[in-house]
Amino acid sequence: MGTEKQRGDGGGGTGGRYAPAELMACVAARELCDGEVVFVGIGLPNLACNLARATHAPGLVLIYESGAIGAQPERLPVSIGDPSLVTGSLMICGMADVFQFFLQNGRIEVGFLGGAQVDRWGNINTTVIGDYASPTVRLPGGGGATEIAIHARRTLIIARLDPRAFRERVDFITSPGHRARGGGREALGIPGAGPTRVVTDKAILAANVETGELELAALYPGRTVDEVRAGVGWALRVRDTLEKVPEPTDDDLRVLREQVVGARRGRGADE
Amino acid sequence: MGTEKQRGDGGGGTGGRYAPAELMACVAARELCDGEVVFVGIGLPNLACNLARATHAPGLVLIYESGAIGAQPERLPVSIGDPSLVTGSLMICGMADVFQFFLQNGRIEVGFLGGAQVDRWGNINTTVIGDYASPTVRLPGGGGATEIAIHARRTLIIARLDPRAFRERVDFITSPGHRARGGGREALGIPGAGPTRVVTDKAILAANVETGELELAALYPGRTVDEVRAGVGWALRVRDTLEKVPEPTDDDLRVLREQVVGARRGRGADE
Amino acid sequence: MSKVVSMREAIARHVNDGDVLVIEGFTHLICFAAAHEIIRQRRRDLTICRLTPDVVYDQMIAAGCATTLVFSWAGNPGAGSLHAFRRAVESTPPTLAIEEYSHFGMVARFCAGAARLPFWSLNNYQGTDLPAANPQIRSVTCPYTGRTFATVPALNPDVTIVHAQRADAEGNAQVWGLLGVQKEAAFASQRVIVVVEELVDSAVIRADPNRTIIPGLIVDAVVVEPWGAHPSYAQGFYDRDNAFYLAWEGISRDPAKLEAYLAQWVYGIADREEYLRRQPELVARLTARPAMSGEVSYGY
Amino acid sequence: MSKVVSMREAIARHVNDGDVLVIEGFTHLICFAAAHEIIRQRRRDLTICRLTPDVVYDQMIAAGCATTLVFSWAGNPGAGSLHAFRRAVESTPPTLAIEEYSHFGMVARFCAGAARLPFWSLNNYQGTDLPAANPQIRSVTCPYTGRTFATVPALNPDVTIVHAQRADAEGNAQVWGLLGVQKEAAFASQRVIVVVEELVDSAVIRADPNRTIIPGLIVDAVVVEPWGAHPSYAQGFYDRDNAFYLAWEGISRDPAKLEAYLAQWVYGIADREEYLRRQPELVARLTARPAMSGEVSYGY
Repeated sequence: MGTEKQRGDGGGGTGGRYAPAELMACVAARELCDGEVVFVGIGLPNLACNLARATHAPGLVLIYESGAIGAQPERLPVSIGDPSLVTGSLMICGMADVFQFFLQNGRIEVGFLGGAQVDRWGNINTTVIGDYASPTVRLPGGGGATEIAIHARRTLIIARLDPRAFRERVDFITSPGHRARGGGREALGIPGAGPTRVVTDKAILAANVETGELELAALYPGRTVDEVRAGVGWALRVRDTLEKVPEPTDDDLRVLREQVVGARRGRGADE
Repeated sequence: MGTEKQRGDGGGGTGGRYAPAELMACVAARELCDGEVVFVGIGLPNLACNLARATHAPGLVLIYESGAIGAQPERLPVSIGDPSLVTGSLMICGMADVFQFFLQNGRIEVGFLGGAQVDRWGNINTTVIGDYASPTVRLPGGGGATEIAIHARRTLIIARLDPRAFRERVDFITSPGHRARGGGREALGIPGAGPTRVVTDKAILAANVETGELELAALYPGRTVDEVRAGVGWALRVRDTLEKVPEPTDDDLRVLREQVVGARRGRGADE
Repeated sequence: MSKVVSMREAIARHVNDGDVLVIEGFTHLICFAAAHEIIRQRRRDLTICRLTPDVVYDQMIAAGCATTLVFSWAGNPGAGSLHAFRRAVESTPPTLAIEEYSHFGMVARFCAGAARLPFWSLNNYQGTDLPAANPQIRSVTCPYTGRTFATVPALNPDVTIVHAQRADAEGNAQVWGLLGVQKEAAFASQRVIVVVEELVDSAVIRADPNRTIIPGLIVDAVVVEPWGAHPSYAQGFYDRDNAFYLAWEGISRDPAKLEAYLAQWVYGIADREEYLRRQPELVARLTARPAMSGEVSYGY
Repeated sequence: MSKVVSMREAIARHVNDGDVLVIEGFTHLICFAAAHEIIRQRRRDLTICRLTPDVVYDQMIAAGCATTLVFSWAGNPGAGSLHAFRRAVESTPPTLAIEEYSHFGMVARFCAGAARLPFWSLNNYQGTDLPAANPQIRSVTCPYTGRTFATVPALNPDVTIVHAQRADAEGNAQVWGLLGVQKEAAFASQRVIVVVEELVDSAVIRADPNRTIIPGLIVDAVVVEPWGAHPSYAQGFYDRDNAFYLAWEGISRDPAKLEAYLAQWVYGIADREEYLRRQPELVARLTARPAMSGEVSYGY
């Protein structure tokens, strides 16, 4: 997910002070606590993690499934295996260690997930649109998203609201949510807590602690419940009291643009 | 097994030109072919492997269970994890790789085994004399000898003849031979061919290709069948035609003493 | 004894029609030079396996080398889709068979292959549709807890091609930076081709044995091919060509453009040396700036 | 934030009576300094686990710290027996309980522990008496071939002590030379103490990240203890003290001599610094001669 693309589609925010993607990055960054161990993906998660590291969470430990532990990328990585994730990292290990000794071992506190389809229980589909054997659209597939959804102590979903994306049911469960194929997480013996929060372009959805159903938990400045409902393909429950989502501060935006996005000293695509 | 000790016990060879241990090392060295991958133990196996490498088998690949691959020790290692096995080796890997990717993978062509007790089927006991729960003598135990006996494509046993060592039955099977607990190697699904040859201080025993029973296959210069039978605790079969074991050449002995044993530039015990 | 041969010779000798082939390297050290030679030699009916098929397998699929793909994530990392792959699996009937896992599942398959165990156990796949889509994902019961765990079958390729920064003539290969599953894939394989940026004396390898990830004793051929991983990268040698990865979106989307690409950059040239000679700007644009590791002592 | 504490503090805080304790290191990097402090602080009822108990556990057994030993080879490497161990298991009734595996079995137990799987599968133990001697060695059936394979249970220690050549203040630890099962033991453990020859700036670690085997995020305490592994060794720092290993045969054979040894070299001194001060010849006799690795570049 190139950042240009999000910058390009014009500020949805007040007075176009920021682009939707920038707002999403700022909101997602606030979901991370200092010192946490985060499994980072490319695109918005990478922006959010590096923004958090540059602001309120300097002790955030960034782990990439490619095997870079404690990465300090000096440019915005275009891929999850970018050389800038290696140079100056704390440790490089093989992927057998990443998945067995870090992820399955329970050392990852936060995992980021995106997806073409998300259902009301937080199940995610990144595999296929339509039938698996004869797909309408073949998506890339799970990659590490299946095991991240199962083993990260909690996951954050980042996706733009769209009824084609937020659906009653997903075509294929790539990453299990709170009620997946065969039942709930505990019954299935899934260690992680699953998707606790969903950061969208208009609001934050959160899982109901009892039922696991995604509910509207917070509105972004200037957004309405109806706007959000219009982007969700099921009868979205709305919490009695909605959290307030503060606007990105000028500081957040400056750091995001200058230190995180602007940091890119990459070659090839980056020049 | 320190080499002084074997030197000390006076030449059993013709005119005391060499010590029994030196003869055993020379005979064992001849059992190794150039280019083979050998799992090396400390003591006589180490002498034999380094003698072979210095004479007819320069391409011998020495692997130590400690994780040193392609070692070229510049001194006689006192332990299997001696630092001289690391410096100048081709590869150092963790022990999980040694046992899974090298040994269980079937990459080891020859393994050396010794033991307090060896039975007529080549089963070896390095665990305990007497009852396991209340032992008369507690031996060190298997170490890597169990998996070497199972996975090395063939093994060589090195031991001095003594009816208390070569017995009808061993007190405990640490390393399976040709008929172990529960049957033959094939029936048990054991990949390696097992102990094909036993290098002793007076003769070479070899496993019968059909039965797997150890038989007298070769006599050392000046030794008699009766001498050998006196050192074995079962009715030892003697092959109709015995192989000839040539005396160690002066060259072999010079290399062994000067380049292999004499190579030790170790500190601590070695000064 | 030296195992150094040309790429042409290595592929001709060790890669056969119908083989199960692995060209590994997670983003890092993906041996495009080998893939291009396989395409030039028109290998057919290959089962190609990689965690991320990447542009390298999209090209082999487009060239008609493969009948089956074993994988876990089939996108163009950071740039879009693999359109040759998508056309093949989205057509009815599909012209490419697939066997799909997650990254962890593929890694576990290589671990089992390298350890010569027929299966590997992992705590994974609960609640997903993957086991239904792939019957090779099965389960075992733990003899201590009674809990069930997922299993994947060992992957033991006929031939694995590993790109490394350097090796000696016998194939003792050293890699730094991202390691992916290169070591596991090599140990799992019947035959191994090591392709290196730099051929070094054994003394260089022996000076730092902890950097060796593949021992010569499992290697069948060594190919010296500088820039052989372009457009992927080699840490310490050259950067990833992100411009090319982004351009692939447009090239692969249009079958005619893709054909033209293969005609010009694969069929139309003799080897990697010509590939480089024809785009001299690569070296200027992508050569790595130094960032030294420092030394340690192996003395005693 | 720095995790650097004294050995006294690290042991007082993280090693409790009754713990399952691991001090690993295969011949290389065995942390005698930690064992001596545990003896000084008179820990009791420990279950001590190591592939090779070595002199380090023979001393702890003699000092009465342990009730159970989990191991795979209990000799004095290259020198003879561990007589405190032998007296304990040869006496009737034994005064030390044992749980015995082979090296591969112990390694597999640490792998399972590090991967947080309750078991690990291996092709081993057929035809031996080990499964009869140790009911924890069990089996599973492969869901692809129907063949049965041996299993061992995960080993997840309460605390693991790893000696490394160097680490930063957060515990990102680098080791070269023999690696043993240090990484697996650390990842398997609830608590981890890293003891180093040298405390370095994070910049040194970050300059060569492929050398890091233990990440700070799993480390609870960092102790800076030069020569802390003597009489074992630290590649690049000091040689193995084979004279002491040979001498241990005589010391451990005679309970009175062993008592005297502990009185003088463990109870009789405050810490490793005094241990070194009292035998100044060690440094002259065992300091390593340099043998440099050479450098690589991590640039792009």
